[in-house]
Parts: sequence; structure tokens; C-alpha cells
Amino acid sequence: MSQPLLSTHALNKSFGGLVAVDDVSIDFEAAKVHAIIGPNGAGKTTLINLLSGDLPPTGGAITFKEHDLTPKKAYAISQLGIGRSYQKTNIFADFTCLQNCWLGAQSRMRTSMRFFRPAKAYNEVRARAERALELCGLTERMDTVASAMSYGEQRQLEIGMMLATEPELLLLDEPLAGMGTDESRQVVALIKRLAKDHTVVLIEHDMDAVFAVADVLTVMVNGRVLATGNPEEIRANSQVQDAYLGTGEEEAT
Amino acid sequence: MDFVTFLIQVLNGVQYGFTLFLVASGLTLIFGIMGIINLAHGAFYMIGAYICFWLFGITDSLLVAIMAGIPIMFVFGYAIERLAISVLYKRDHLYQVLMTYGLILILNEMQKILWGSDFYSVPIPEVLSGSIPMGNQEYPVYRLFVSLVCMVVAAGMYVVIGKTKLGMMIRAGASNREMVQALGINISRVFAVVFSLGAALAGFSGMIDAPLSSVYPGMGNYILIISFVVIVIGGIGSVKGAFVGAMLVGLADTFGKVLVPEFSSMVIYALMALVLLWRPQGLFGRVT
Amino acid sequence: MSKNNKSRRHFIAGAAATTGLVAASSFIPSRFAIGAMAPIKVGILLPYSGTYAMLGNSITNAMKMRIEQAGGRMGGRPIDYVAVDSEMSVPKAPQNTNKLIQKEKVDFLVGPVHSGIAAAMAKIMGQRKTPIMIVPNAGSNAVTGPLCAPNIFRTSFSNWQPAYPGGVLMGKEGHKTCVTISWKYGAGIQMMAAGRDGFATTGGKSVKDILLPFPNVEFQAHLSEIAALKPDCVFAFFSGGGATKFLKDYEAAGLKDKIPLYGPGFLTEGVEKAAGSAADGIKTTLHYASNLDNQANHKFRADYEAAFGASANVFSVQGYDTGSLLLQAAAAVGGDVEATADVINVMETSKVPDSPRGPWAMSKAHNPIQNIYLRQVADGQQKLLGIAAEALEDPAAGCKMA
Amino acid sequence: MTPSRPLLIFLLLALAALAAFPLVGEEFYQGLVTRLMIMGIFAMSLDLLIGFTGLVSFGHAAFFGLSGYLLAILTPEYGPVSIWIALPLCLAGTALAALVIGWFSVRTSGIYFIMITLAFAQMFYYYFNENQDLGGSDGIFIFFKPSVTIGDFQLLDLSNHNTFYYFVLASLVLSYVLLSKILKAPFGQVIRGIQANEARTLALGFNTRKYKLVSFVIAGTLAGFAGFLEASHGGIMSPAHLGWHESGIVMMVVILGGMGTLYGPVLGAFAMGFLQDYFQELWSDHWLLLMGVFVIAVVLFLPNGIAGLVAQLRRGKGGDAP
Repeated sequence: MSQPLLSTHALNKSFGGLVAVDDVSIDFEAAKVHAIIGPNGAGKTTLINLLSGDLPPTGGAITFKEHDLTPKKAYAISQLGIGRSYQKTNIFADFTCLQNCWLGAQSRMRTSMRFFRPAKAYNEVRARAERALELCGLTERMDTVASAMSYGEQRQLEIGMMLATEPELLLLDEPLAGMGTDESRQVVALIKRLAKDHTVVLIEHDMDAVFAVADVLTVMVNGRVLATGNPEEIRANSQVQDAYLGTGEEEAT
Repeated sequence: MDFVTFLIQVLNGVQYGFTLFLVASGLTLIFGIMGIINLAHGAFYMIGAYICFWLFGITDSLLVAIMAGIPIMFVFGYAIERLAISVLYKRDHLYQVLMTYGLILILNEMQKILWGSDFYSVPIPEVLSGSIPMGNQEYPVYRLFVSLVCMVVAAGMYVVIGKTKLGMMIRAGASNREMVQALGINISRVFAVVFSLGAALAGFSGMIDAPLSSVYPGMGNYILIISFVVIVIGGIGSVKGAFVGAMLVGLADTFGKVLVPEFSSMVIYALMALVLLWRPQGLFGRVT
Repeated sequence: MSKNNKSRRHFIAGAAATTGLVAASSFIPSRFAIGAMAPIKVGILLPYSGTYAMLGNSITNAMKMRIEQAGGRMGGRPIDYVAVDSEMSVPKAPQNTNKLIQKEKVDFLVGPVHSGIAAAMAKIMGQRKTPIMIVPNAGSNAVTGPLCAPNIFRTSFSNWQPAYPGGVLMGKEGHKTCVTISWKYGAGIQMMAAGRDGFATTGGKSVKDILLPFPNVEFQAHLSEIAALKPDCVFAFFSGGGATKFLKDYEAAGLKDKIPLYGPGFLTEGVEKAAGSAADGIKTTLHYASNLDNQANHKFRADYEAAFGASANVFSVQGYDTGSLLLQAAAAVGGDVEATADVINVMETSKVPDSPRGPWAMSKAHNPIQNIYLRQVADGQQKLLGIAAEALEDPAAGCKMA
Repeated sequence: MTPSRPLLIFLLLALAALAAFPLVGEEFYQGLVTRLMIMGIFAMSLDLLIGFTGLVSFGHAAFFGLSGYLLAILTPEYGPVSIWIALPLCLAGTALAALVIGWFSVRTSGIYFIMITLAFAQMFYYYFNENQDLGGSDGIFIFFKPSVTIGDFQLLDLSNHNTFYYFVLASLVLSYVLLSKILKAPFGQVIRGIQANEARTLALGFNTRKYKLVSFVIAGTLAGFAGFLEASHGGIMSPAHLGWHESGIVMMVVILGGMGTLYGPVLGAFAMGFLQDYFQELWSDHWLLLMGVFVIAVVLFLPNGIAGLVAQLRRGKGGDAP
């Protein structure tokens, strides 16, 4: 087994008395699609929030390459090359698609504490933003205000903004949430394309999609890791079947 | 400062803290449940004092004046909530600040139209006048009485917040409106009631302070700013925080005046800055 | 208000037409001709909104009443009042003053109440020769001290005047030590200093000077301090709502019967009713007492009450005397108030014999030389005990004219 | 952000009107317009926070007043201070104050931010209110406007009211140009992102707290520039210049004019100046009541201010696409 790109060690997060993530240790290997599945309330989104720095952990540690992410804020984690998308669409609704991606692209400049030269004049930023739009398939919609687009397109933009920061590792929180079949198919194709040169951590409820793209799966229940393995192993795991795939699925979704 | 004087100054601080709590608790309640910043809270305090003066003139009894004044303030608060505040719930804090700022201007002028710019006083009831000896000096009975009333109100709020449905909503917090609605509660009615209660509480503070402070235009301005300091220190939305904040501010103000008179008016603001440096959400505030 | 403006414009138009006529005929010196026809403009900068509106209204009402009683004309000319609300705002003071001076081109500028605004106005006045400014209240020593100028007059008092005799009084009544307490702002600091100085001339000593931030009314901590210090007496300056609260707190703390309270008259002025028993028996010194037994005072009080349905107070006396001064000066120059130097000459040496506060005269620094009365509150009324200082003149420290 | 053509034409016309005004306006009105332009700069600086960064500062007058006091302290009793000394020191002083206050304040958000900025402004207020060496509550004079000389050559005579007028007008234009440049630059993109969605801006890799702090310092410094002009113009600085009423009024000016546009606050300053005068004429005794009603009416019916109203009218006509 090669050195993991990202790993958590005995990670903990509690809100008051409620333990959302409980003693979680997972290794995420480079260049793999690692899906995390589990019923609602299993702590998947909290885990992503811990990995991205949106929430500080209560205990444990997160390591990315040689960096200790545990004390780092979200912006610093982003700067290390970890991008994330949100389950609830989290875009700049009043901005155009290009402007949405622009900010992500601009964050890769050494600093944005630049006050006089117009932002437009930074061609490398434009190039990055346009590439991100192209990747997520919104080139045509470049000048459309985000709030005027369909839900599916907004989901695509959500991913585009993340890509504009040119991350090495992607944290995708339910990218297919609320999507129709056609749109889902497009996004699955996009994830497959991205998987070629990115490491992906994916949370998703759509099991067909998960089994279609994931190299490794981790099953979480009640904040704990139940099992980790390749799709076949997970499918064959009786504990998983009992706890989740077998009886729980209807309730879970 | 000898020990007896020290103790008396502590009493002064605590006593001042109690009166601050009474005003601040209404403010924090309104914010905690409704998410509204009410700059006009000080004006409500003033209106309460004037209503007390007016009713005292008619009834010649402080008790009756206050008993009749509280429902008036409640109705008054209800009207303001329906007419003005209710449109603000979905708006930015900025607009709340502005609208309630506009309300201050209106209420101040209304006061002047109704009662003129003279200052008035309401006498302390016979049974509560006078003072009791304490160390090397005497302490006014009415002040002790006000403290007692504040304690009763504080205890009452503690019970309400701990044991009732309303209290549960306060604890759940305004951030979780879905949950409140899920419980099948008509949120707009709750808001109207809470705002009216807050107004009544502010008015009540003005009424009970009237015999102490006399009644004069602009009497709400100073108390407003200091109440904000109290609830920011305590954590906005937390009644417990308002209590602790009021005590801290009362003591800091009292000892600031005695020990560092040169900087006395800055002491409480410095205290607030220090608290926020340590805990940006205040002592008992929720992290948002 | 708008009606006023219309008539004002009308007058201006008339005056302009007259000017043209007169200039064409060129027989009579034009200055005098205009003077005879056009109204005299009196600008007023006083608070009409906010906490101090009562002062602004008292002054304005009494001044207009005085002029109305004299036939509503000054030196034979009609009068055009232009009132601006000072809002007690120092930031707006330069603009408000300039509005009256530059835009309205007033002949006289009456105001203000607030000493910060007075300073701002005085600064502008100091740089020009016209108009003539009359201060009907603001007591800042500086106005007739370092900031004094030929065209600045005061009809009220300097902060030193009512306070100094109060200090002397404490010594005369046998007290050796005192605590002084006031708000930390211009008037408070100046009155406290004057009271302390007066006390010192009798060998008395202040053991502690307490200054509270204005307008803080939480006195309790300081009252405990005073109780612990046990001075012979207390010298206090507060006014309005703050004064009422101080008196009541002082009584409630059980101090009133143990440590006598003194102060400038503002401490008990207008608060007698509100303070009730807390004000009873307190001796203060001021340039007026409501039951002064002179003809002018009786008439003034009766007229004021009849006209405005309210009792006259010290502020309305100051407004009334402002009216008297204006009338006198305008009459002496035959209505030619544009002859500023002449008007100043008259005002500088003017005496106001028929003032409700008793006769007073203008000092070299342009501040009243006036009696300071000793008063005591009894049964919710000011009672006159006598004269604390006769024809008292402000030392006018720092004034080059004195 | 590039102004549309009709807007550009309007702005140029307004500029021309302002430039021509001293030729026709009386001295008093000239002084009034000078003050309103200063108010415009002050409001513009607050708009950078409220309208572009999403920071509702309720203590912005602190910087305005602080700079004025610094000028008062720097101006000797018997002569002017050189602008080359005074202006940099005033701006540096305010920038430093903004840095300290901002450092505390930007850790908080929402109502806490509103309240902590208010509290700091109150601290300044009380400091000046009680410092008798600086005139206490009465305020302090600035007897001479700063001198603008190079060597012995007098470049500008600011004590001449015409010169001062054009100096302020130039300052207004300069502030406008400077702010619009900043807003178009990468920095401006980031603060707009923060205003629209701070959490997402953070997640995209921006240390939002740092950007908010810098924005706070820029706004504070510009407010200081306005305070410097105000102190020179009025010749007096008082604690009331830093009070919460002043902060409230400038906030009102921003909203009335239209936040999130740079010309809006300037429009707001002029509209507010006119209204105060008008209300006083209308009902001199209780004109503040009218002001209160007006404030509420703006909140209810004109939340985007005059600028928003204009934009809405133009959209209503079915005019231009964005």
C-alpha cells in the first residue's frame, strides 16, 4: 500500500453532547476515488467539513501529505490544494458564472491584496476560470447570472468553482443531490474525467453512481467507520448489509 | 477604601447591575428569539417612565400606575411590532438598526408633544421611602426594593425559560425557526408576543426607575447604549448572559468611578473589548 | 414658519426696490434710508428640538414678548426673526452660524445655549465685524474671557458668577471642608472651580473633587464615597433631569440632613416640584430668584404666564433682557443698526434698569455686572433670602478688552 | 462595475454642475456644498464597508472625528500647519486606529460587529469628551486651515473659500476614482465575494478576516481624510463628531443614496442636507419626528436608496439589459 495522500487519525467531532464523528481513522490514497457512504446522520458531511476546515475537530488529527491540517483554517487548507463542493448549493447567486469561478481562480494568485490594476487584466486568472467553466460544462453560460440558471447547472457551477482553485484533492459532498437522471449522468461522467488526474473523496447517496465511480468505499454509521474496502468487498460485507444496504436504505434516502 | 465602604460599593454595583439587567433582558430576549436589534428599547424605557408619571398623576399610587402601565406598554409594543418591526424579519441587521433609529426619533418627539420637555418626578411610596443604616452610612430602602423586584423578575424569567414552551423556544434559538414551526407554533404570533413582552419589560424598568431617576426627555439614550454593552458582554440572546453581563458592568462602572475616575466612562467599553477578545460571541453566546 | 419666510422675502423685495429708488434720487444718504424702511434682521440660534428645547423656547418667547410689548419695532423699524434649531450640535454649529450670517445676513445674532456652540460661534464672530452676537444663556467663561470680542455680548451670566458666591457662602456658614461634585464638561468644571475658589477665600478646603462623565446620572457610588469622606458640606452643580436625580439620591442616601448641600442656582432651578422634599432647604446662589420683589419682575412674570401659560424661569429672564438690550441699542442709534460701531458703543455702556433680575450693567468684557441672590427652596418654591454678592463682575480672565 | 453610459453622462453633468457652482452660488451655499461633498466622501468610505464588504459598522464616525482631532492637535495656535505634515499624520493616525479596532472587530460578525464598532466609537467619544486639554465636551478649534506650500511658494491658499471648495471637489473625485479602482482590482473582487457569501470565499482559499481588516482600514483612513477636510472646513472638532448619532446619520446617508454604488452615498449626502433643511422649515419644533418617519419610509419603500430607485425606473422602462 502506497503512502496515503490524506489521512485522519482518531478524528472526533462533537456538538455539545452529540458525537457526530467518533474516532474515525481513514486513509485516502492518491489518484483514487474514495466514496463515503452511510445513512443520513452518519456523520459524512461533518467529516467533509472537518477535512475542509469548515469545522474544527474536537479531537484527533488530519494529515495531508506532510501537512498537519488539524489546526488549519478553511482558506489555508484550500491553499494546500484541497477543494470542496457543498451539498447545499453554495454559490454567489448574484454573480455570473465567470465571476463565480473567477474568485476561485484568483485565489491561486500569490496574493489578492492588489488594489490598482483591474482584475480583468490578470490573464492567467481568466484562463484558469475559463478552464474550470469548460470542465464543468458551463462555457456557454459564462455571462449568465448564477441565480438565473437551472438547479442542475448551479450544481455544475458548484463544482466549477472548486475546480477553478486547481485542487489536487476534491471533496465532493453529494454532487448529485436533487438531480434528474440526465443531469446525474453528466456529473458522473465529469467525476470520472476528473478522477483521471485528481484524488476524489466523494459522499453520495446514489448507490449506482457510487459503485460506478468509486475505487474504495468507506461505510459510516452513527459517526463511526463500519467498513472500508473495494466495491466488491463492501458488497460482500455482511455487517454492511445488515446495517445499511439491506434494511436501512429506504429509510436512509 | 476601608472594608465597610468597599462592601457598600459592591452593593452599589450589584444594585446598579440589577436595574441594568431589567432593561437588558428585554433587549436580549427580543434579539435571541426574533433576531431583531431594537435600538428603540431605550425609548421604550423612557415611554414607560412617562406613562408611570402620567398614571401616577391620575391614580396617586405607584403600584396602580405600574400595574396599569405594564399592559399599556404591552399593547404599545404589540402595535409597533405589527406596524413596523414585522416587516424586518427577513431583512438585514442594517435595516433593523435604521428603522429602530427612526423609531427613536419619532418616540422622542411624541414624548415632547405629549408631555413637553419639562422633567417630572414620581414620589417614592411612603412605605419604601427612607433609608436603613449600613456601616458608616445609610442605604435607601427603595433601591433595595428595586433590587428585590429585579431578583424576582430574574427568577421568574429563569422559571419561564426553564419550564415553559416559550422558554424552550428561547433555548432552541431563533436560528432554528424550522424547528419552532415544526412544533406547530404560529411564529408570527410568538414574535409579536415576545416583542411586546420586551417592550413591557423595558417600560416596567422605566416605571420602577421613575421614582429614583425622575422622568426627563432623553432618559433612554444612556441606558440603551449601556444595555447593549451588557448583552454583548453576556452573549446576545442569552438571558443568563444578560444577568452576568449586567453584574459585571454594574460593578465595573461603580469601581471605575471610585478607583479610576479619570477613565470611568471608558472602563465598561474596555471591559467589553476584553471580553470579546477572549470570546467573540460573548460570555454565554452561541457560536454561529 | 413658512408664512414668516414669505413675508421676509416680501420685505427684502420692497427694500431692494427702495434702494434703487433712493440711489437714483441720491439726495439722502442711502444707508439711513434703507434703515428706515427695511426690517431689522434678528437671527436666533437656539435648541428647539431635543432635551434642551425648553431653554430655547423660554428664551425666544420672552425675547419676542419684550419686543412686542415695546410696539414690535426696534428703533422704529420692523423686525424679522430668523430662527434656526441648533440641535445642540457642535458639528453643525459653523454651518448654522454661517447660514444666519452669510445667507440671512442678520444684523443681530442671538444664541446659543450650549457653550461648545458658543465657542464655535465666537470663533466665527471673532473673524468679522458684523453682525453683533448676543449670548442669552451659554455661560462659558471663555466667551467673555479669552474669546471676547467687540461684537460679542452676553445677557446671561458667566459660569463663574453664580458659583463663586456659593463657595463663599459655605465658608460664611462655618464650613471648613467640602466635596465638590459635577459633570465633567465645560460648565461643570468651571462652576466647580469657581465654587472651590470662593470657598478657599474663607479658608475652606475641598477634600475631593468628583467629576462624572456627562450625562451619567448613576450617582450612588459617589454618594457612598461622600458618606465615607464626611465633609462639612457638599458643593454640587447639575441641571435639569440630572439635578433632580442627584437631589433625590442625595436625600435617599440619608446625606441631606447630615451634610448640607450647596450649589449654583441651576441645581434647584425648575426642579423644585420634581425633586419635592429632596430640594427643600437647599441654599443656592443665582442671578435671579423668581420671587424677587421688584415691579419689573412682578409684571414680567404675570405677562409671561398670561402669554404662554407657563411660569417664567431664569432662561426667560435672560431672553427678556436680550430683548431689552436690543431695543435700547436700536433706539439709541435711531434704528440705524447697520452702523455697527455705534451700536457696539451703546451696548458696551448700556445699563438695564428694568430687568426682572434687578438692574444690571454691561462690563468691559461685555458680560452683565449683576447681583447674585441667595435663595432657598421651601415647600417646592424658591425663597429669596437676600443678596449673596452685589453687582458682581466676572474677572474676565484672558479678555483683552477688560 | 463600469458605469453605464447614461450614468456616466449623469456623473459628468453633476461634476460640471459642482465645478460651476462657485460662479453662481453665494458664499453660504458654497460652504454648505463644501460640507455636503465632505459628507459624500465620508459616506463613500462607509459604503466600502456596508455596501461592498458586508460589514455594518456603527462606529464609523470615530475615524472621522479622530482625524479632525489630530489636525486640531497638530495645528499651532498662531499659524497654519503644513499639509505635508498634517495630512500624512492624520491619515496614519486613523489608519492605525482602524487597524486596532478592526483587528478586534472583524473576528466578530453580524450584530456583534455592529455593537463592537459602536462600543469602540463610544470609547473614543468619551476619551475626547472628558479630555479637558482637548476642549472636553465643548470641542477644540482649528484656527487655521493647513498651508499648501513648496518651499516658500504657496501652492494653494486653502483659507480662500473658493480654493477650498475646489480642493474638496478634487478630493471627492479622487476618492471616487480611487475606490472604483480598488473595487475593480483583485482586492475588490474578494471583498465583494465576502459580502455575497463569506463562507464560500473562505473555502475558496481567501483569508477573509485579513481582507475584511484591510477593507476596514481603507474605509477608516478615507473617513479620516473626510474628517481632516471637515475639521479644516468647520474649524472646530467636538466629541459629537464621533458620537453614535453621527455614525447613524452617515449610515442613513449611505442607505438613502443607495449602498453598493459609489455615487449613491454622494447623492445621499446632498439629499439628506436638503431634507434636514426642508423638514426644519416645515415643522421647526418637531422636525425630528418628520425625519424619523422619513427614515422608516426609506427602510420600507426605498431599501436600495435613490440609486436603486433610478435603476428600477430604468429597468421598468424596459431599457437596457445588464
